[in-house]
Amino acid sequence: MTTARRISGTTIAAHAVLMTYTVIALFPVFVILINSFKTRRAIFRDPLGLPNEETFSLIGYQTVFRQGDFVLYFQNSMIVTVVSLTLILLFGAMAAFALAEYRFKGNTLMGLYLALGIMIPIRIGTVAILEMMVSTGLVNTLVALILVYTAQGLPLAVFILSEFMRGVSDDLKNAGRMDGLSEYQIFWRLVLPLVRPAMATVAVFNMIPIWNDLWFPLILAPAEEVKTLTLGSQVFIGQFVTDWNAVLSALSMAILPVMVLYVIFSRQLIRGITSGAVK
Amino acid sequence: MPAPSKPKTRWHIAVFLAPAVLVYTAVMIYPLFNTLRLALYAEVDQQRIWVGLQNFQTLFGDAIWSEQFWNALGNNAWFFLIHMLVQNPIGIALAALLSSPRLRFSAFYRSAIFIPTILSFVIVGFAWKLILSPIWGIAPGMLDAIGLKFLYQPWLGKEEYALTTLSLVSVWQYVGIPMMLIYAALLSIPDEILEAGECDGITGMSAFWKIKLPLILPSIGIISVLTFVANFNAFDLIYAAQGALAGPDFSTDILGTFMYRTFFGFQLQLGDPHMGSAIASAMFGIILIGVCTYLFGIQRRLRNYQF
Amino acid sequence: MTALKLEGVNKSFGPVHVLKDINLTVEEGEFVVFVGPSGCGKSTLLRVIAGLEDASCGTIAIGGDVVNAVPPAKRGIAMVFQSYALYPHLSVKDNMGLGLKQEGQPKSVVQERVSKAIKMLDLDDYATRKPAELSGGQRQRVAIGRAIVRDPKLFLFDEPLSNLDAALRMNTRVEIAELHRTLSASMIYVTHDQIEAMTLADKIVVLRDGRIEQIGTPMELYNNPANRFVASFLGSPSMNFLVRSVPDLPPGQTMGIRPEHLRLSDAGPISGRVTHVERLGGDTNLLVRTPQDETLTVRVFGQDPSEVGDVVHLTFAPQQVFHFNEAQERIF
Amino acid sequence: MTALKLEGVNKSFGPVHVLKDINLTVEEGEFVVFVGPSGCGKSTLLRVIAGLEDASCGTIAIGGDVVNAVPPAKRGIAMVFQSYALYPHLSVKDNMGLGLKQEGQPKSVVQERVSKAIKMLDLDDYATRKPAELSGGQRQRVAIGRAIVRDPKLFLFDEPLSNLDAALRMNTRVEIAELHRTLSASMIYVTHDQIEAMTLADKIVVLRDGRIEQIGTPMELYNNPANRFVASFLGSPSMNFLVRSVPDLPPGQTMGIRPEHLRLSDAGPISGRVTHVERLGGDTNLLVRTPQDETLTVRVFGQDPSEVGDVVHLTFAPQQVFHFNEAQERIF
Amino acid sequence: QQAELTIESWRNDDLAIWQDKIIPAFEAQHPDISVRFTPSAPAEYNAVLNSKLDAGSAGDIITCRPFDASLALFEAGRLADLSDLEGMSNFSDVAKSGWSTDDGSATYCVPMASVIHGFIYNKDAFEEVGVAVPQTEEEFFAVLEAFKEDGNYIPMAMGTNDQWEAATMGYNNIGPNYWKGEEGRMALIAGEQKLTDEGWVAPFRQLAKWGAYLGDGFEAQTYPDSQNIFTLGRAAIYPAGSWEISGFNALADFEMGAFHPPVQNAGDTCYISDHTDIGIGMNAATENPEAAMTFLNWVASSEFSNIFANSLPGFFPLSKADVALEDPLAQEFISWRGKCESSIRSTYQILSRGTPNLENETWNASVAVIKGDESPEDAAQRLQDGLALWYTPQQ
Ligand SMILES: Nc1ncnc2c1ncn2[C@@H]1O[C@H](COP(=O)(O)OP(=O)(O)OP(=O)(O)O)[C@@H](O)[C@H]1O
Ligand SMILES: Nc1ncnc2c1ncn2[C@@H]1O[C@H](COP(=O)(O)OP(=O)(O)OP(=O)(O)O)[C@@H](O)[C@H]1O
Ligand SMILES: [Mg+2]
Ligand SMILES: [Mg+2]
Repeated sequence: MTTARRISGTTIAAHAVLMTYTVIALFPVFVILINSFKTRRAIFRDPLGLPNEETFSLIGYQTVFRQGDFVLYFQNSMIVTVVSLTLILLFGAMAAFALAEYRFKGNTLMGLYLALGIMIPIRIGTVAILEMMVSTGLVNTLVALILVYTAQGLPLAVFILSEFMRGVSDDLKNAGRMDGLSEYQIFWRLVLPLVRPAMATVAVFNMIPIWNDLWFPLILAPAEEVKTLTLGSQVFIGQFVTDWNAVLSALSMAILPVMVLYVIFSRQLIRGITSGAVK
Repeated sequence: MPAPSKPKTRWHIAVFLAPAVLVYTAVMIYPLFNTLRLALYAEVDQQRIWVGLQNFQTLFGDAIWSEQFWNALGNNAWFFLIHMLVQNPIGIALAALLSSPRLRFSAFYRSAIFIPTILSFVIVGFAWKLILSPIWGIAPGMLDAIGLKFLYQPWLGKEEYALTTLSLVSVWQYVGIPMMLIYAALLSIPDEILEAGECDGITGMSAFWKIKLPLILPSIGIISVLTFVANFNAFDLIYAAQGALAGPDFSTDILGTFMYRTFFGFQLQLGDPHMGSAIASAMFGIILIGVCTYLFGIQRRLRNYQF
Repeated sequence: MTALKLEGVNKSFGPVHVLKDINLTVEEGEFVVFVGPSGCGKSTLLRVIAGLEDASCGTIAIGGDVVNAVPPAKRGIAMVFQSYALYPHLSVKDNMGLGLKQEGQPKSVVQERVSKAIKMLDLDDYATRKPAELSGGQRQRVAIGRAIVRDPKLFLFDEPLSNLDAALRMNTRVEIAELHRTLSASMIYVTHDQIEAMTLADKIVVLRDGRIEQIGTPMELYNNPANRFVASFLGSPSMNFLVRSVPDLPPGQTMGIRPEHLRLSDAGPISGRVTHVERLGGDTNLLVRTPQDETLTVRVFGQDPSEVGDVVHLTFAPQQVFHFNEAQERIF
Repeated sequence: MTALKLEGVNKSFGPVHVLKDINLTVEEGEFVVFVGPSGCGKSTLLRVIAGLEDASCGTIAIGGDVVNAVPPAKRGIAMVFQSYALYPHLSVKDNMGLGLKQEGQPKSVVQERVSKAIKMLDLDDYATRKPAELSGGQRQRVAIGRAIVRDPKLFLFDEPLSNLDAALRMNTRVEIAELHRTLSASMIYVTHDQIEAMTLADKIVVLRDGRIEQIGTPMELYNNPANRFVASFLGSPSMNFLVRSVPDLPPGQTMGIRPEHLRLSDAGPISGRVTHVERLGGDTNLLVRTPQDETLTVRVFGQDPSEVGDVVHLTFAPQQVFHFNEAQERIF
Repeated sequence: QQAELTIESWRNDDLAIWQDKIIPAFEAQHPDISVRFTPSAPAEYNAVLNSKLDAGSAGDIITCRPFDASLALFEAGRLADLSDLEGMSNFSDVAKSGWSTDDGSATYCVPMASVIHGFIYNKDAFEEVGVAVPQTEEEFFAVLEAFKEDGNYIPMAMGTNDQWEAATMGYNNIGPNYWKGEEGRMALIAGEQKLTDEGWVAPFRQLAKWGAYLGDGFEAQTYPDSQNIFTLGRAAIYPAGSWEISGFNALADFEMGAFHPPVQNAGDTCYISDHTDIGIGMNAATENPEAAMTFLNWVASSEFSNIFANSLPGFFPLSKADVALEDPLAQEFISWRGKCESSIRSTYQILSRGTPNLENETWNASVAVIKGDESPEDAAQRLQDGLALWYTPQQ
């Protein structure tokens, strides 16, 4: 029957646009994936061709697993990413809570101070950081990486989380105080669960640069036992000769875990958005 | 007898702030400012000597340095402009489409469009170089298929196109972020306001222009300033695709690559932490000015609406 | 001419059948109020009329034309939302004018109609303010103004006063009544508040569970409720229903009597102990518990000296009593 | 013993002086209601009592002990918030039990007191639900339950009913009154709604601008307001104030008379034309405009046949009239 | 007691060779020393190494870039002076020049390998089109023209996207023939020649003609693209460095040959770039100086040269000891040492110490000339002006 709110035409158009963009977004990823299953010859002969009997090859994956301990690298990357994210979220949320909840002298100043970090590339502080890690004996430990990433992630985390925390009802926190919750418990048991969507946002923003970083693993933790996946994949990029099969395979495998993390966080994110918890 | 209640020391504030402030100060601020300090020194005969602002004088006064600096700054501005003009509008448009009610598969679209954002620069650089390469035929072939072969150019290799091309690749990679943020902002617009618009005859495009867009302006503002900061700190993509010399002929050189090259050295060029720090300080200044302009000039005009 | 005619309107959200066979006529210039418990479908019905939702079946005719396929803006209606739904980024003037501009009216016409509405609603001093800078009552008036300028055949109000505090609610209620008189437009008004319903309506529609229970003038419904539901829904404090405390009541029947129709006297057919006294200044509500363990509310005009614990006797006029059968239908 | 004693309490937020020299005593078991216009400092005062804000100066004694330096949870009070402030991620049971657990009560005690409160508030079926799955009224009861289980010396309510709809508000009001009787605890209750104030309070505190205007029982305030502000604030519809329409009124004076004290008669000192009639079933409000262009509300018990346009004459008993001087103080 | 040595290197490519061949051979002789080879990403090597040295976390053994990069480290006291190392006597002064102070008084890295420039070609393609290996510039362009006409092969596989190929495999590959190798290079350093002199402009003139024979869209063609094009058999000639040999051997399934840069006229002396490229030195702050010395002495030995040269054909040992090469292509390259005069890349010693950096500028200029964006004369003038800005002998 005829309807007053005719939407079918626009809906089709919307799907068409979104579909087109989705193809644009996924096409390069698709190119990488299919080529990781082909011989080098086939990659460059016909980069768009799907692997077939003739061109199918797992040589890249074989090389990756032969060359270096990829399970270990993977584990290192995972530890660094997850622990850094946890610390960023925890420390960031704590600081954001202090800034959002309490009025104290220097509140604004502290907020600005914590924001400075997003404006300077941390790379230039490399030597000082490395010196510090050397003197504390943290070089070639995952702790060094975790500390750097945590520091690097904090400014944005504090910025985003404090915005959200201002939105948590004062009454709720006061109800907690009446119930005898300490300020720490209010933070931990009331506020944190309520800003989960914001935490997910922060996690998504920080996860990617950490997972993909090459620089700090190279400088702070190049040893075999603490190599990250990205650094491990560098083995295949030589000065003159690059093993494209292996690079593509390693990188394809490196996409998976971030995808999984993203899916986990984005569910929180979207749930938060759609339940109206986000303003 | 009015008893003034004694002010309590609120230790918990310190406890809440301490971990973040300590880690951040020790691992970020201290090294950064320790390094920026180098901008005021120079190395002469293996000796570090205080030269005041002389490095800056060199950077802005010496033709060789200043030419590179302004070139990088100009490229950076263009890089930023493309993001503002392409990435953010596309992000907004996609978010607007995604937020239309009762749209099916929206979760799929959302995730798919976000995927490039989680890829590493190595992948992005490789994939796009492969696609755009004149040799392997993906882009020329596809243009050929729709009869537009004559439009094909070796984009990454031509001075006039390379920067724009890389900016667009970066847009492709990051469009998910404005999309997500705008999507959240759009969802928080109450249905009733849109329905009021519907009763007023404001539907479809005009609903977007007249109601939704003004209401998400604050979010757009935040995204713009985040884009600004990210763009003026950008480095990796250009470096991954064009190397530290940001070719062809420095046409893709931005402040990040210029700073990197100067600070850490490149090929036969030795690293000069002092000049490098001077460039980094200049970048810091530019970003600070941009952010302050936003905070004090623009943001106060963007009203945050309570629904 | 009828302003609105609904015939056999049904609405389902997926499996949930929300509106069930709604038939309703609103005459030109009539003020119709929808009341009913929360979730009974009042808002949904209003939105179907406005065109914000499509009816699953049935016809909707506004001013004689079937409008099922007409978009909201073209139906000649205007709607005032519970949350006001003002455009937060536009000034009062622009909030009111946006719909007209969208229609393509010339600037002068927009200007003129908006100023007229602003004057009518006494908003002159606020014309250039944004909604955030207005008080609740003023926002309310802007929302009404936005409806007025469109000069609709039919106004739709969805609980427009529920966000206002008591004092403001009273004032605005009177203003809306006056507006109705001035504009002599047809209005449909949804409310929870039965005082609003009683004071504003030419005709009240009582809904329950997506179905129309009764339609009539306020006094008809008050004095002649068709069933126990309607009887209990209108009147505050609400009607007393007695089963055990009344002698000679046939089994299965319930007797209903309004609190203000019970009178304290030295002796009477019903007696009980006062368990609670509400002194409102202008009148007094006594809660009385009968020996049969039923609670009655008695409303006394003025200030009554009764105290908790007093034993009281109650009389009533037989013609003020309602009787309901087991199916809760009114018998007499 | 006094439940609460405030002496010389002041509160400033930076330069804003919000509470000004508040002195107040609440007796054991008393139900005290704070009323006053929005922004007058009611919530702030409540929060100072609860310990959520520190008083700038003055002493607060609860149950005889000065508690200025005691944290909220140790003051022996419980607070119910306007927004209920339930913990969204905890079930009803856990919402109620959290405070007790926090105190370190053994599990069995927590269990027992929570079940008792759940039974008392009729929440048995919802004990394991989360707040989001409850209706407004149910949430309200959970919030009260959370207060009850702590067995406080003093309950604080900050507009606990303002988020409920009219019908629910009425029911819950009665429930709170009953609760007060059952628990015989002291309660302080903030409201905008003067019906709530009148029906619940043993003692009403009228605040204006951070200052106490008058303290007294509802009927004291209703019958003996200290000034025009208090007089107009209590009573619904509110008191009529006349200057020009009353013959022989000395200049500068205002006469106040409550709507229910005006009677329609064939002749009377005041006459006017009916401009609006509100028929509420149980009673009828007439708005009457005098030739001197003042509007009066007349409240008639029962259903009155007057129509808009009728000319009516009004009489009143002289002892029911209030007089106010230019400073708005009551003269007699 | 066991000493452990860590080697810093940019040679990711060699990881397997070090792990499987070189290190076991060393450890067999020195069971008390264990060695780890830890290469980092080539492009980041200088930055990473400098940071690590500054902070004190670098390995014991450091692979040395030639000339200024290592000289700076030595002057800053990061690299130990190895002048007195026994094994140093195995190297000629020319070989040591890459890692000695300007006055030659101190040497701080053991020369490890040099690379030779030239052209690798597809023998099958040459047969198919029926052309012979060019000896002179004229023949060289005739061959290119023949391939262009034939159309089945891209005449020459090179791109300008990564910039360095244009300078390294272009300018510095063909240049020595024009500036007469060491003679011209030393004259330039001494300030007796200028970059605008004919010998230095002529290579640009030749490069300017290359553009026409590179593949479509060579502007966006990367170095790996060029490698792939050639090894997939789509191109005929590849301007090369000898380091390509082992990679190409693995990838190409056609026969390859090599020729040195063609001379201007038949019979002219040929000059080749035989560039000292890899050295190896000792971190001055190492905790195991003895073990490190032991290792470096071994690197200076002929045993190492043999293993290294045969595992990595194309990286030619610099020691005086004779090394037998098995790879035919590598043999071809190294045979030029006998026929032609060797030289090193012109920009590497001394001339790239200031700003603007002559090496970087040469990359840029070579690309511009190949693309036709700049005339050879203008490019040369630009380089000369830049050099004169800071290099006193040229002022
Ligand atoms: N979009 C929808 N999808 C599914 N069910 C809906 C939708 N909108 C409303 N409903 C359901 O329809 C019923 C009627 O809702 P409606 O909003 O019309 O009630 P109402 O009478 O306006 O209630 P209230 O007085 O609380 O505003 C409710 O049970 C509600 O859950
Ligand atoms: N944290 C604060 N900082 C500054 N001013 C405040 C703060 N809290 C309240 N005020 C001010 O104190 C005054 C009293 O506020 P309060 O909330 O006590 O009013 P209220 O009587 O509860 O009003 P309402 O009836 O609207 O709830 C207001 O003018 C308010 O603006
Ligand atoms: Mg509704
Ligand atoms: Mg309040």
